[in-house]
Amino acid sequence: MSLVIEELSKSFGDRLILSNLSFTLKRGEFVSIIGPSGSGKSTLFHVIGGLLVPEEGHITLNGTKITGERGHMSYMPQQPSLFPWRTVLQNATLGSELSGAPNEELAKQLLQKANLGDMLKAYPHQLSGGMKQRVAFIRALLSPQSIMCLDEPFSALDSFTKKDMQRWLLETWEQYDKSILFITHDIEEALFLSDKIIILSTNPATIKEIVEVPFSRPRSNQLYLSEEFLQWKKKIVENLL
Amino acid sequence: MSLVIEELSKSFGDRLILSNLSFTLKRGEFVSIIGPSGSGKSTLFHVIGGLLVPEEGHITLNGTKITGERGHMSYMPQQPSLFPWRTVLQNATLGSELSGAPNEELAKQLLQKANLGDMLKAYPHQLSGGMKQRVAFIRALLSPQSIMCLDEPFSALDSFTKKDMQRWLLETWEQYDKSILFITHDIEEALFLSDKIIILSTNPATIKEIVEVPFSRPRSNQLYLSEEFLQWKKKIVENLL
Amino acid sequence: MKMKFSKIWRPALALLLFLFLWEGLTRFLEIEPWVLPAPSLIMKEMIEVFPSFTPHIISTVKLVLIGFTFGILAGITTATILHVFPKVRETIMPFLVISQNVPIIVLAPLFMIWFGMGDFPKVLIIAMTAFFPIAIATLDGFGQTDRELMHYMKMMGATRKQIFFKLQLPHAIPSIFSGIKIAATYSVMTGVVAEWLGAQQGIGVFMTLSASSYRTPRVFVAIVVTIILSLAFFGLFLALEKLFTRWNREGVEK
Amino acid sequence: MKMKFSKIWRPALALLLFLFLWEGLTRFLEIEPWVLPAPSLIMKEMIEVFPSFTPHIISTVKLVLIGFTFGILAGITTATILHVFPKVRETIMPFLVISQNVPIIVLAPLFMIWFGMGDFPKVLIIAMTAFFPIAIATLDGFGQTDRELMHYMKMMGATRKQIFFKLQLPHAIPSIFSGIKIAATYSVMTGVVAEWLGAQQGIGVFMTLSASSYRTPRVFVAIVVTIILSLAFFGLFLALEKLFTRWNREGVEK
Amino acid sequence: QGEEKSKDSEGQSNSESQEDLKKVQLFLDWTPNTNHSGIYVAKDQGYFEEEGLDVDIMLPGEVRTEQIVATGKAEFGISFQTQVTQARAENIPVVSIAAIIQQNTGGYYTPTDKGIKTPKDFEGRVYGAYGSDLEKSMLQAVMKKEGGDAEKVDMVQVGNTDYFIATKRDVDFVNIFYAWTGIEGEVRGADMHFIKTIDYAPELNTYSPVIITNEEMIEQDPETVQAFVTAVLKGYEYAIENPQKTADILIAEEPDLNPELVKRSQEWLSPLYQEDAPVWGTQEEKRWVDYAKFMYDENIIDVEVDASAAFTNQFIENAKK
Ligand SMILES: Nc1ncnc2c1ncn2[C@@H]1O[C@H](COP(=O)(O)OP(=O)(O)OP(=O)(O)O)[C@@H](O)[C@H]1O
Ligand SMILES: Nc1ncnc2c1ncn2[C@@H]1O[C@H](COP(=O)(O)OP(=O)(O)OP(=O)(O)O)[C@@H](O)[C@H]1O
Ligand SMILES: [Mg+2]
Ligand SMILES: [Mg+2]
Repeated sequence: MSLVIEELSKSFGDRLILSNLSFTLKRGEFVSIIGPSGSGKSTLFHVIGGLLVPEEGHITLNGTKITGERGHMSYMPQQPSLFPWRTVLQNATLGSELSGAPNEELAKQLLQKANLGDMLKAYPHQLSGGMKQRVAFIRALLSPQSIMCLDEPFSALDSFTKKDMQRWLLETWEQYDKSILFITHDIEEALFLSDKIIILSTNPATIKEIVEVPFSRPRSNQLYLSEEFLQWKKKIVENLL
Repeated sequence: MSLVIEELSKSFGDRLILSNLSFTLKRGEFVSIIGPSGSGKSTLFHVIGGLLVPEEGHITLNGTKITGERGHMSYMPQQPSLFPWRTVLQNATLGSELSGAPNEELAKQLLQKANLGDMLKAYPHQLSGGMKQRVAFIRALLSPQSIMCLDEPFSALDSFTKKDMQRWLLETWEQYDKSILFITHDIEEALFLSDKIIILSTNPATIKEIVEVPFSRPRSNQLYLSEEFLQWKKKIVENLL
Repeated sequence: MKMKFSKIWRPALALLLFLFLWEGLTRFLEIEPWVLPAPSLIMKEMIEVFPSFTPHIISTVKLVLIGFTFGILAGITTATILHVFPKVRETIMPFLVISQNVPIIVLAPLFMIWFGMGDFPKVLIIAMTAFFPIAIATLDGFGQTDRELMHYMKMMGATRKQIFFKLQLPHAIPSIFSGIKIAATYSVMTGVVAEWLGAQQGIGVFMTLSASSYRTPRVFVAIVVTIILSLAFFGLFLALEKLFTRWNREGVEK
Repeated sequence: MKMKFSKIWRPALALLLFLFLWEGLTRFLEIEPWVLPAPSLIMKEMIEVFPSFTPHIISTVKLVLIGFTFGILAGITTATILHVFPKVRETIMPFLVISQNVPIIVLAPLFMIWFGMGDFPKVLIIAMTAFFPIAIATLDGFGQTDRELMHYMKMMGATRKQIFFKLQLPHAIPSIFSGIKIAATYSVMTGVVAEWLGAQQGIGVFMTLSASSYRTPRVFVAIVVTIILSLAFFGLFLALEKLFTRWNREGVEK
Repeated sequence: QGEEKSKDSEGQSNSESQEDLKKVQLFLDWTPNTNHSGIYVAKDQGYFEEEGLDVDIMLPGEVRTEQIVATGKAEFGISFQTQVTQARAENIPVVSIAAIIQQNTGGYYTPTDKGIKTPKDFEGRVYGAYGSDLEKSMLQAVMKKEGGDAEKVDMVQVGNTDYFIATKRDVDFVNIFYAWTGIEGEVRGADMHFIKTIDYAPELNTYSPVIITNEEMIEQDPETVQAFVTAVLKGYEYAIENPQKTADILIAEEPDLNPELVKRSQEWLSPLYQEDAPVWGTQEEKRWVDYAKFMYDENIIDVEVDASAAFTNQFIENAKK
């Protein structure tokens, strides 16, 4: 189960957005992607997911080329993209429905855990911004694919809810042996969660650096306060500049 | 120029969302609101902005009751809510257009500053998430009202872009003598920017505490590293729990 | 119930006023009944002919129901096919427009020559006129699917069928109903007109018979019944639309 | 230009095939020209009558253009008024449906009494038939405005006028065009039919005259011209729609 | 072919249908009126049944009866000499097998207060046409006698509208059949003036209406045609004898017609069915020839029609044997 990205390039019209990106997501790995706003992170996801076809380069999953193929990953888009005519519960099960195996019970449990137990029958327009994001997150969690692409999944959440969700994501990741690609703007979040951080430049996006995160798992909240953590954070901030 | 909120309550159906909220936004003040996801922050904005009518309580602007009246504040919604058939530039000037005085030159300048100079003629669907947010932010900045309500304006931005925008918001705020209500999930951001932080509880939202931020202005980036800052941050985190 | 009443009284009042004015005008200007009969006269005539008129009504209603059902099915199906196969759309679209532009009156003899004298050609005509607005509106509805939702579906590897049934179809529902409402308005009248092309029973037959023996009040009875049926039809689909787009109104409106 | 061609060749080919089949069938089955004339015969007839037919065409086109313009204006205006004043909507809606259900053939004599024999009653009929699909589709378009955008406008204190012109109207444009396309399809035919109710010139007049002297090929010439005009009309509004919703296609499609 | 037909018309057959009866369809020219009385009588009195026929009477709507009959979709139809001539000129193989009325009762109808007394007064007026190439020539023929010029008449198509309403405003005069519309005017007490066509243009004295069938029927199935004509002939003879009862039959068969109109129209029309003809339905070749010539001369038809093929008296003659 490994995803190999090789020398990927993608333009919109004349504008080159992604330039010659290569990296690997190994089985069970948790890789974060950070980079300036507008650099091309979401576009990278769209290429990996097969929504866009790259001008150059390949994507290989377990040795098979899947460039331009869809459906190999579970996906959480940057905008929640909930279906307005579906209830919260129906939205949460949509991803698994597409693969033919919706599990309503599990969905209810997860929604309960995400403090959305009262809202199972509510429609998206009755939710707060953070609530929508949580539903979209659960929808991605429930999708059966073993690779997950999460595009800023927690940007609309307060720090406590975010912590909950992070913990929970890690649990799911370990329990179901998933591999995760994770876009975030929050460097601490990236450091806390991932095995590897890919730092993108902008205009066009190239890989500036791939940082291997050395912290052992499981990671506790104490990590945030450790000197090493701050050191790494500084390093990444410098790298981003 | 002072906005007084008195004993505001608002329910959706049977669910009480806002319960008995009272606070004041003085002229030239910068007040942040933090609280759990789904607590009712955006709803509070909707009530203040007149979109929703509270079951109880009043909103007073400079001594005049404006409960349920619209148009007294400039507003940046939590979702960018750009108009898909308008270009970036046309979207940016929309707020000022509604008040009859669009200033295209100024809009162009601000967009340039926000790294959107190339995208003036692009349509929203060609923008990245963070770019959309910046356009919505500029739209709010350009609206002439002297009170600004910003609902998580920087949640989709990377730390550098965010810093830029914050600096810039402060400049505008000082220069044009605006008063700002600012929803955020980022405690550091709230501390760094505001004069006062209102901490909301949830289910229903009541005011847990109003924290007066003691830091003098102008504030430099060094502040983040100061012991005092960390102390205050801790205090707020505890308060939120 | 109370809400229902509050919705009804306004048009009811307007209708009453309208009838009142009409009655007054015909009396005041002493308009001959064979030019424009007064509502009271139409009413009287209606009560009188009702027993013998009923079978005509039933016959037309049956025709319209069958034809319209086929029209809806054909409209949505065609739109679906044209949507799913853009090349077919390009190829067929002009023919669709053409099909709507051969005047019924001209088609009628050909239809009768091809399909004989039974209900079939009439049902076909009703279905054909209903089908087009539904197809166009549905097609436009399919074309306006939310971009972000579409991206999600594609990224998740949804099949075309899934994209269609889970996204495009529900998203197009308001448009579909828009088309159906337009078509429903015409369908009863089309039925009546279709009966002119050779029928033994129906509102259209009743109307021609009355017209050619210069019984204007009876012609108006037929018109009134046509209108009532059309309103009922329109109302039916309005109610169905409300039912199908309930999610849009749930919760507190802002 | 190349793209244009790639869009055209498919229906053109289909049309050719269709004509070919038709020609073949009429020859093979030896169908009499008065039952179904062969395309070649229609073509021949067309060339022959063209000089004398042209004034009829011009007359109809003029009628349709005027009537349709009024229809669009009336449709959008009505939808706007009904949208802005929900109470008026409740009151008027049944009357709109009614107005679409009085068969033209029945209205005709009344129209003639009220408005005389000039162009006015014909223009009115074209406008009336065009107006309804446009009004319904537009109204539905207004009703589907994006909730978030609406909230923004309201929060910013936008006036009803601003909300209408800056949000609801542009948002309804695809729906408006949906209605216009439906109406455009019928408008030429309606014009032709309207001419039956009192005209000295026009495709409708030409058609009845030809039909009554059993010159089926000429009737088909009239039909073909009606169809070509309708297609041109439909195409015109399709192009306008593309123009008005250009933003939707800018940039790279996913 | 007749077998196929009977299948087509299944489901709309009358209740009295019996297995051994041959089903045929008759297409009317217009809505049922007193022109059709003999047919309704034949149906009501069982004359058709006696001849082994089960006749479905169909309303034509906007369909051209001649084409329907010519294609064999219906065996019989009601038409007019003018139409039959024109149809045959276009190679539509219909044949007139009986004349319903010997005379053309048509003419021009105008409100008295319009001041139109004779065809000459048509000049400068507006004529409400029903939509046929013929109308101008007919006008010319009628006006010619007094030296009028049809070019000076404004023609406006009014189609199938209510003529009384049409003449209320812009239209000054229209063309009608007196037996129905004229009588309606009498019933209403409308103040109208009628100018009978054949008073001014005897060459326009066509058989209107006539009963038609197609050439193939006559060739392949003359028995059915004969049976039909025989029954219809009995029907019209009854109608000539019993105007009152005939009116009652028609009213009973088509209850949506205005009874008073039917009664008075029947009264007026009954004597005209046969007039001086030896047998009801007989047609003279000379009138067919003359009229075909008139149409050809007026450029209404492009070919000379063989008038003798357009009608036949053979079935009427056989019926009387
Ligand atoms: N239109 C509505 N109908 C019913 N309930 C609503 C509606 N809008 C919001 N709510 C409810 O009100 C509560 C507060 O929502 P609100 O959007 O104000 O939260 P918030 O504090 O802004 O959260 P977040 O930080 O996630 O944006 C939520 O529980 C939400 O479900
Ligand atoms: N459909 C499109 N057409 C043209 N340009 C596009 C399109 N989609 C994205 N872009 C451009 O591609 C660039 C990268 O966009 P992308 O959404 O990948 O950024 P991102 O890294 O996800 O940013 P953010 O953090 O703000 O979400 C942007 O400059 C954007 O304007
Ligand atoms: Mg992005
Ligand atoms: Mg919110």
